[in-house]
Amino acid sequence: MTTTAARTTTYAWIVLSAITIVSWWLAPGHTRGAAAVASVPITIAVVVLGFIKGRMIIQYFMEVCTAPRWLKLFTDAWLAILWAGVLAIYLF
Amino acid sequence: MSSTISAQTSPSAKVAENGRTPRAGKRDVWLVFWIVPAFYTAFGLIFFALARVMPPPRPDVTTDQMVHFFHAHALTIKIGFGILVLIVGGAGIANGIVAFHMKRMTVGSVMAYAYLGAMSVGALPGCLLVAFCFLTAVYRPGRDPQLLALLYDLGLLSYVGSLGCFSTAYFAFAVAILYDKNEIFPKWLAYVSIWQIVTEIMAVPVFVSKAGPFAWNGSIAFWMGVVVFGFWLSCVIVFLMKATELQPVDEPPLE
Amino acid sequence: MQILAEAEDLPKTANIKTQLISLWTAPVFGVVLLIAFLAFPGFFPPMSPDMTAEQVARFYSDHTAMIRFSMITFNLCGVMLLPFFMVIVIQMKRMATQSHIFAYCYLTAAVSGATLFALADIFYLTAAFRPDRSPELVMLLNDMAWMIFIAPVGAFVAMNLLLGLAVFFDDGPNPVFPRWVGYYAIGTALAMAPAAGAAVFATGPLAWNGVVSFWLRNGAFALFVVVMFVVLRNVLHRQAVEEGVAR
Amino acid sequence: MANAKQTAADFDSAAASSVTGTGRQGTVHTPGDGHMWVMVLGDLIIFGAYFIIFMVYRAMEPQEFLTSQEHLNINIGVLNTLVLLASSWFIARSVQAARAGDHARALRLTYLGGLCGVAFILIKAYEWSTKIAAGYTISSNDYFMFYYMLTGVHLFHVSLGLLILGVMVRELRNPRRRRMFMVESGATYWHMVDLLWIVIFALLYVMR
Repeated sequence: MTTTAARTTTYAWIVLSAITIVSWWLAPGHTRGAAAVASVPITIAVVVLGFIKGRMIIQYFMEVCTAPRWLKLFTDAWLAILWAGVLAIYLF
Repeated sequence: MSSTISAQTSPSAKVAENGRTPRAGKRDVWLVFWIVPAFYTAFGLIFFALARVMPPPRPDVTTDQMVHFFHAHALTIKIGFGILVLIVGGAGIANGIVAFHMKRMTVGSVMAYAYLGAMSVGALPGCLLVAFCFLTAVYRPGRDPQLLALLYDLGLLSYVGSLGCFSTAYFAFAVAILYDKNEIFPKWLAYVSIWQIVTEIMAVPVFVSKAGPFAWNGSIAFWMGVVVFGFWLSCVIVFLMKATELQPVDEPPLE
Repeated sequence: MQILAEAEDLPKTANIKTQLISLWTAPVFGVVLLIAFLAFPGFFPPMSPDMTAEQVARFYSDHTAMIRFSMITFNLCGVMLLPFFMVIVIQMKRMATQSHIFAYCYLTAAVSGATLFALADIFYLTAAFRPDRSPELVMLLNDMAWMIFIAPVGAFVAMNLLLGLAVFFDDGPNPVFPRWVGYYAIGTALAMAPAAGAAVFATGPLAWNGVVSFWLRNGAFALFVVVMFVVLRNVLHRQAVEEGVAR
Repeated sequence: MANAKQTAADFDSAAASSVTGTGRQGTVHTPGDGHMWVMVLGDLIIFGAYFIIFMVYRAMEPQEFLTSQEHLNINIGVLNTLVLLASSWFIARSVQAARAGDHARALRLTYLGGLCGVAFILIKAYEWSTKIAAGYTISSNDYFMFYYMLTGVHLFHVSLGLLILGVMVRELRNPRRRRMFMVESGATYWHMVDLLWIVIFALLYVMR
């Protein structure tokens, strides 16, 4: 049963897991010894990756990519406002 | 709504068919219904404008500031909670009409009783105790500041921190709606009740935290809870109205 | 219990299902409450009424975290047992040879009992909220908490007497509960009743930390929940079979 | 009254269209029923507000939050994210299998998804117990209060999700039911649990 839909889901899962592993070395948790310092580039990367991951879950797992327009708009708006808000508060 | 399935056991339904029992009618239900929004409006006015419980005074203040709070608001506390202890029966009416419509569901009575019971439990620690504490505090303003501070803590912790009774009621409400086939309330109202449980859990730290978002006046523990409760309550009132509208006039009285 | 396929969507099936859900909240939250009980630092042994104000205040400042954990858990989950008692109400209403009067009295008594417990819980938590307040006041809150928690057993006594009476009045050919449940309920009422003595006595088995007032009272209550869970499971199964809902 | 019926019908139209079954490539289709979407979208808004409030408090004392954050074990965080992503993948595939009529496979995949959910709870419990043993409790500071409350409420959602997966299992096992909209609703909820965790993971564990 390897329909296109199934393949897309699996690719989405692989990409999501890969991003998660990438975030592993972004995190401050394993910089023992040296105190973690705030880092704007890393935070921006985290926000962008978080946005991408969230959008992939919504589009491919929740199947919003084939859903009516209002649902697409709502979920995208939620993602955009959340992550833009997070970044804005972080920067100011 | 002829599709409404009689939620009752057969004997009383048969009696009703034979016309020996007079029909319940709906005037009584409407009368009770209109008390609900009226009561909650008064409730909101009392807690926001008069008693100064909303927004709650800060937990991280000195005993002197607590004393000052009681002195500054003694008059409005007396008026507000004086009215509250008179009209608090409205809460019983609000719970009663919800339980009434829950009993019209096709799910038996157990969840209706659990809702009724849990909400009744909430009436004392979750609503009235703060009134008693504040009224007692302003009754003799010259009391030892330490005692006033105790009443302040006890009142506000009981008001913001009575979590389990309401969670139980929301749980019963949600389960009943999800199993109901009469569609007395829409299914999503059950999910909205689950948000209510979430906000109750989020209020757990009020017993630990004295400042910040999780204190008893905090943005998460208090304000998010108030907003979600306001939304839930508005939905419940609207759908109580719908349920009353859709209730067949000839529906036999409940057992 | 196996619900019959053809009965899946009937109201009488939903009636059984909602009762089953209410029934099963008892073991789920029972375990949670047991953990909360074991976690409270003042139950093993129960705090003595003899403690001085300073000792009480020190107890609250030394064990603040565990007191809060235990009492917050009781706060969130204590009333979750109420649906379980409502199943008893529903079953009492099924008794054929009597009016529903015992059932409704049982309902209101159960609500009173739960209210008192919720109230006592708030007093413990208020005492632990600022353990640094004057020791006299911490002791006042502690006394209120223990007094409200242990002494007012009237609601439970009334509930169990009502249940016992209902079982004895249910003397038709097809009683809901087996007859021994009536004796057991009365026995539970008798076991809990002496705890009212905690309102007066400060020492001995009747004080709130005494063998009778604390261990017999709470033990009888816990055992009652366990026993009634098993009884109600069987009763519900029989109801489901009789109504053609389950096999 | 007719009006009410009409909106109710609109609301369930998604449900009705999804009963018909397979092959919706390129067609517009709302997965699950509207009621579940009310839950999911509302929950997203509520959690969105929690996340924004978290950021506001983080901005007030960034250094304290950052040093507290260092005490979390990133390995466990990543592991938990992977477990939850895998469970979401199982559930997504389960929906596709159910749509294709392969209910046995859908059932197996749902069990696997649920198993991952249980694993998530166990890992989380282990993480909490190590943190508490190390002396970081809810009253340590604002960061840990957020940590315990956000992950705690998320855990509540995971347990609720396990119950909902149980409903999905019952639906798939019973040949007389197998209503697609029920399966899709359950899946939608479960993916929301995943989505919320992704945000919690980014905010509590990774960002600097």
